[in-house]
Order: sequence, then structure tokens, then C-alpha cells
Amino acid sequence: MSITVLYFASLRDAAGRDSEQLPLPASLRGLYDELRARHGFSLPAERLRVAVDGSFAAWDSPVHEGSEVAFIPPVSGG
Amino acid sequence: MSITVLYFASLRDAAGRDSEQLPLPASLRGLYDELRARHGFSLPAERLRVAVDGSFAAWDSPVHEGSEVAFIPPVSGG
Amino acid sequence: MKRFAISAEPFEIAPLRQRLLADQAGAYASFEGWVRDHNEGQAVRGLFYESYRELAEAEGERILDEALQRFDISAAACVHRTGELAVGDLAVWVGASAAHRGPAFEACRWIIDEVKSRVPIWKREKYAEGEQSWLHPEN
Amino acid sequence: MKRFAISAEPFEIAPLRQRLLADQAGAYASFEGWVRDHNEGQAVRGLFYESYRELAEAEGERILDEALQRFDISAAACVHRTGELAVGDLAVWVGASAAHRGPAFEACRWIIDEVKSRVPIWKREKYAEGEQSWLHPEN
Repeated sequence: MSITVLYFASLRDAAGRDSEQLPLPASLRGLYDELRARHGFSLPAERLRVAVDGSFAAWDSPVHEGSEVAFIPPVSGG
Repeated sequence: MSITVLYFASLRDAAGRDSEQLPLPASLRGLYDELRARHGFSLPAERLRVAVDGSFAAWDSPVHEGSEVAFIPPVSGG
Repeated sequence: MKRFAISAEPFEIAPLRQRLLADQAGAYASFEGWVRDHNEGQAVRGLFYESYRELAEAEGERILDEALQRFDISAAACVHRTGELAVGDLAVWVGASAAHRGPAFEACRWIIDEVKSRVPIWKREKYAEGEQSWLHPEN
Repeated sequence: MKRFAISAEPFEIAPLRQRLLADQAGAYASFEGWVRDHNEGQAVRGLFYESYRELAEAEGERILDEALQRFDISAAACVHRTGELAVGDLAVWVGASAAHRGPAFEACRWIIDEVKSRVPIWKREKYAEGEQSWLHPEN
């Protein structure tokens, strides 16, 4: 039972990787808080959006076996 | 004692010429009203601007010997 | 180098845009007016632009000077065609560069609005039915 | 044909603009973002854009769909670079065509604003002093 988490920008630098496989979490919010503690992410969850399987999702969306989860730091394109 | 009057757009079509030499008029407004009657211009002076020697001018500007006067119909560039 | 020009021939945008590029400019807004196939419900075959060139160029430069005063932009330019134009032809181009996008957009919009209301250029439309008419807008 | 694209390589504007030309369109507004030599007081040597490509392209298409609903325009498109860019390089282009200039300008401005706030693309600036930093704006 696992999911893939993708990291971008400052989260990738802090995590030292593009992605990792993790056990299926109880919630997206709990997952982020755990990863923030583990990797030392400076951004609180309030400043991020979350995407599941290539679409933006609500923080209380369910996570399924095999899902691809990405935490989206504030964007700076343009 | 003469001036040159330039005609553009619908005024040129109505006058049937680009320009003409005319005696020095007493005023720009009087000149336009006279030309309007002669050439059948449909536009009243209130809808025109006037230029003297290549610059926009007030309707009560003096006209001098040799001046180039143009009556400017509402513009439609762009 | 003049920033406002009347062109009796088709013109290329690329070199005009190139002159607005600058290392301090991060934003470039441009506007192009093309000949449409209709106006106010009538089918249009093409049009003819006439200008009072001397006055048009002087007034165009004045508009660009004013834009540089009013907006926080690096540079701006405008070229307007005269002569016979077919549907799809480029009639007017405006470009403005700035450090930030707000002033670039605002200046570009302001310049085309001023050009359309102040510069002595007149449009005669040729309708599909064969008639022609000069446009002398109210207001 | 996709209307929003992420490009890992430099791209040409001319063919993108060409696709927006249409006989019923009389107005074309465009925006280009170039890499500036400074940001918030710091000298910038260049920058690196990273995207979450799948999500960025989906969100970009959504923005263009919304623009076509919100504004009376004929067509709109946007391309955003990723990868290493030097000062003066083109980072993003937006174009919108319409019958009239108001909607063309408004849609173009709205699209670039939405792209900057919603599309998952991140900028890392390289400063003249040799440091780098990711920009995660507070908005």
C-alpha cells in the first residue's frame, strides 16, 4: 500500500529528491505535516495547495493506493 | 495676399481637390463657413479641428499671409 | 529615431519590437489593429487610410512623449499604415516596454486610444456592395 | 492544437501569433515577459523556471477556456518557458485576438495575471553575488 509524493522547487531542494514512495497516509494534511517535520520544509501547509493525480484537490480529499500527490508551493511563473 | 487650404477625407471628396489657394481670410471660422457653403461640406465647424502650419490651432487663432490651413474632420485611424 | 511613424507600405513588427527590448524591461505589451471583414453589420472588402502626414507624425510623437510621462515605462512606439489595405492586413501597431506588466499594458492601451482619437488619419471603408464611405465618428 | 504550452526550449512568437489571426478579428493584444536584470533591488544574472508540467498544462488550458467564456475574444494562447534563462530571454508570451480592442487587452491582461497566480511554475533567481533563491510569493 503506497503512494508517490512529488517535490518541486524549494520543497525538492529541502527533501533532496524529486519524489518518494510512501505508505498510504490517513490524510493529506497529516502527510504534509509529517514530511515537513522530516525534511525541514519551511512553508506551512496553509501556504500550499495540494494536487492528487495531476489535478488540484482539497486538503480533505481521500488518498488512494497508487495516487500521485504533489504539494504546490506558492507559484512564481510569468 | 493668399493662404493654402488643405482638404482631407470627405472634405477633399466634396471639394474635388487636395488644396486650394485663397485670399487671406478674416478668421478661420469665417473661412470654413464660406468654404462649407461653396463646396457643400456636410460637417459643421463644431465637429472639426483646425490646424495652421502643421500644428493644431484654436479657431480664433490669427491667420497670416502664406499660412497653410487644414480643417480636420473627426479622425478614424486605428 | 522617430518613435511614431506613418507607413505607406506594409511594415515588419520584429525590428520595431526589437528596439523596445532592454535589460531593465521585464514586460512588453503590444497591440495590433488588423482590417476586419465587417464593421457595424456591413461586410467590408478593404479600406483606405489617408493621413495629414506632417501633423499626424507630430501628434503621434506628442502622444508617445505623454505616455512616457504618464506611465512608468521604458520605451514605446507606434506605426500606422496609410493607403489601400485588404482584409487581414496590419493597420496599426503599438508596443510598450516596462519593468512591470501593469504600466506596459496601461500605456499600450492609452496610446492606441489616443492615436485613434487625436491623430489625423481617416479611414474609408469599401463595402462588399461596392459603396465606399469615409468614417468621421461622432464624439 | 493545445492553446497553452510549457516549452523547455526557446520558442518563436510569429507562428503563435499567426494562429490567432482571423478575418473577423480586428484587434490583437499580446504580452511578453522577459528576464529582467534586477528584482526587488537585487542584480539578477539569470533564472531557472521549473514546472509541474502535467498540472501546469491542464491549469493553463483551464485559464484559456475561462478567458474565452469571460471576454468577447476570438482566440487566445499562452506559452511559458522552463529551464535556464538568461537576462533578456523570453519567459512567457500571451496573445488574444478579438473583434474589438477592449476585450483583447482585458483578456490578455487577465490571462497573464491568472497564469502567474495559478499555474504551477516556479522561478529560481540567480543573483550577481552568486546566490540563488526560489521565489514563493506571499501574494
